[in-house]
Amino acid sequence: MDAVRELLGWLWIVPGATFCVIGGIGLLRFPEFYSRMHAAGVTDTLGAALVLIGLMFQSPDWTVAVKLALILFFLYVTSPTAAHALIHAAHTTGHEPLLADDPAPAHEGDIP
Amino acid sequence: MSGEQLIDIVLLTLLASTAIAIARLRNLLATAMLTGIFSLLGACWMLFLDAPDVAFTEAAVGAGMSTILILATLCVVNAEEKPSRESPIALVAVLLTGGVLVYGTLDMPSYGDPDAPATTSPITRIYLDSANAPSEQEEGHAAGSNPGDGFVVGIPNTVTTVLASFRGYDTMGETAVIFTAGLGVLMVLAGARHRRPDPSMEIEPEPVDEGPGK
Amino acid sequence: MKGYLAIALLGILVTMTLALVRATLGPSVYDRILAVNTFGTATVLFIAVLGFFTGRPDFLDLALLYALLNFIGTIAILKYFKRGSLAAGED
Amino acid sequence: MKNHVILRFVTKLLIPHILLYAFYVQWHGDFGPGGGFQAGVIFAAAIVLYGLIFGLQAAERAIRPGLVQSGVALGLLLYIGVGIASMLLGGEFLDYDALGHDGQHHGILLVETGVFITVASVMITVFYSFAELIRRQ
Repeated sequence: MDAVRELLGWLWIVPGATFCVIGGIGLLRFPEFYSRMHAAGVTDTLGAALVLIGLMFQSPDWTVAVKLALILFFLYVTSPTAAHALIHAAHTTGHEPLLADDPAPAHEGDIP
Repeated sequence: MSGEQLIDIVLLTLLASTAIAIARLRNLLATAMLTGIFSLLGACWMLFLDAPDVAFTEAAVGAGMSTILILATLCVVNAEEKPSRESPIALVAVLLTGGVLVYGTLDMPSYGDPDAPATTSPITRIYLDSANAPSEQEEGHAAGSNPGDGFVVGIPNTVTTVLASFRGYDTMGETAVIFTAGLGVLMVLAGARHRRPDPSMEIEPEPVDEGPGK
Repeated sequence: MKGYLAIALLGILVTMTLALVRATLGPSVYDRILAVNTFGTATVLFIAVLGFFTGRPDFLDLALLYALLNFIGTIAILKYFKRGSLAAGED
Repeated sequence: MKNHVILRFVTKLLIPHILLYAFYVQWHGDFGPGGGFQAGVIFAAAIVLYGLIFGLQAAERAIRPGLVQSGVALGLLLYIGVGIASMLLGGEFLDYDALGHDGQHHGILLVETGVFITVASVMITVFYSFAELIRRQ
């Protein structure tokens, strides 16, 4: 049983953490706000879901699994809503996406 | 265990760099957001030190209220920090105070030290024993008749027991502090609301537009 | 002991670091809000994994609290930025 | 944000859960992390979220400003009242054993309720005062 749990941990939690890191890298490296939203979405949805479902397999009893399911549910309700409100606000206040034939803004070039 | 030490070091480094970023940024809205991040990191670190009750307070206040209150303050004041003159005396004073504080920590027992006064003191045993259910102890002792010897509360969370029962006076004082702070904010903001030509120190008893709650 | 949990903790810490850098650099306020949001999600995951790492799953209460409350800060900042005020007049 | 359908829907979904969670923290503080202070702040956060999305007037209709202003004092009075009650019942001030069978448990719950009322009221009052001040500027 413990071996199965460990295997499920490696199969779910580690990929979840990897997706979190990928989202973080995208958040830092992408050129402008709208493309960074895509990267943040990876952490918020795929990374969180994989880690939390992986933890459900490790839970010692059902109350812990229910709490994890609740956390996943509320994350899945709130973070897309926050992202939606954010992108709506950015769009309506005239924050323009950076297109391919636009010149890259100067302050974006020197991000490490 | 070195893995735990690594996490500890990373968390502390993140805390320190967030603090430096907060001090360096001039845009106060960005500062408000970084303060939120600082609170999140602080909660993680307190949790890592096995203090879930403290982390819980930090989480509730940091995520729920402090960002809102900082933003509300920014609505009232200017959202851009004025460039301030940096004086060398201030730097010396800060470094000196920090040095003295760090020197003070050298006398403290190290984290998790089994010989620390907090672990060896007999009062710790009393606090921890009080968590046992009354039924388990009732044969041995007349429950609660003799505080300090077999004093039982029967609540599993010792922190709650200490806060509300053993240190009930302290918690009452803290509640009074919150009460006073709330009263003070009410008076200051109500005074600012009815701004007068001569800023007299008299205090508005109550905003006129609200009767007592029904 | 549990290698995958330690790896997950370190991965989430790396994510937090990257989000912190983005929140510090900006450049626009929306980038900062996005970074704070991602940081909040990473914190929820960190606390959840830490609870299993230290064998105390009651830490999950804290993760649940953050999952519920992180939303409020984002909405407040957006509202402040869009209207220049929190005054909830809406008229 | 009043006309923002998604935000309004999600807020209506979240607020009952936040309130329920506040009471969970309040009554479960004996067994896990949490207590009156944290529960009060979480309760206030739910009201603040309501005020942010639906407007100050709606929040003030739901929770009257006069009610929370009296709550600021009521919580502290409840705390002190438990102490005085234990004195009247023959113990010392805040000696919960005087409150009868399982007095420690009941005393702690009452005291935590007092802390909850004060903290939640103070937080909501401060939010109302700020919002009112900003609106009149």
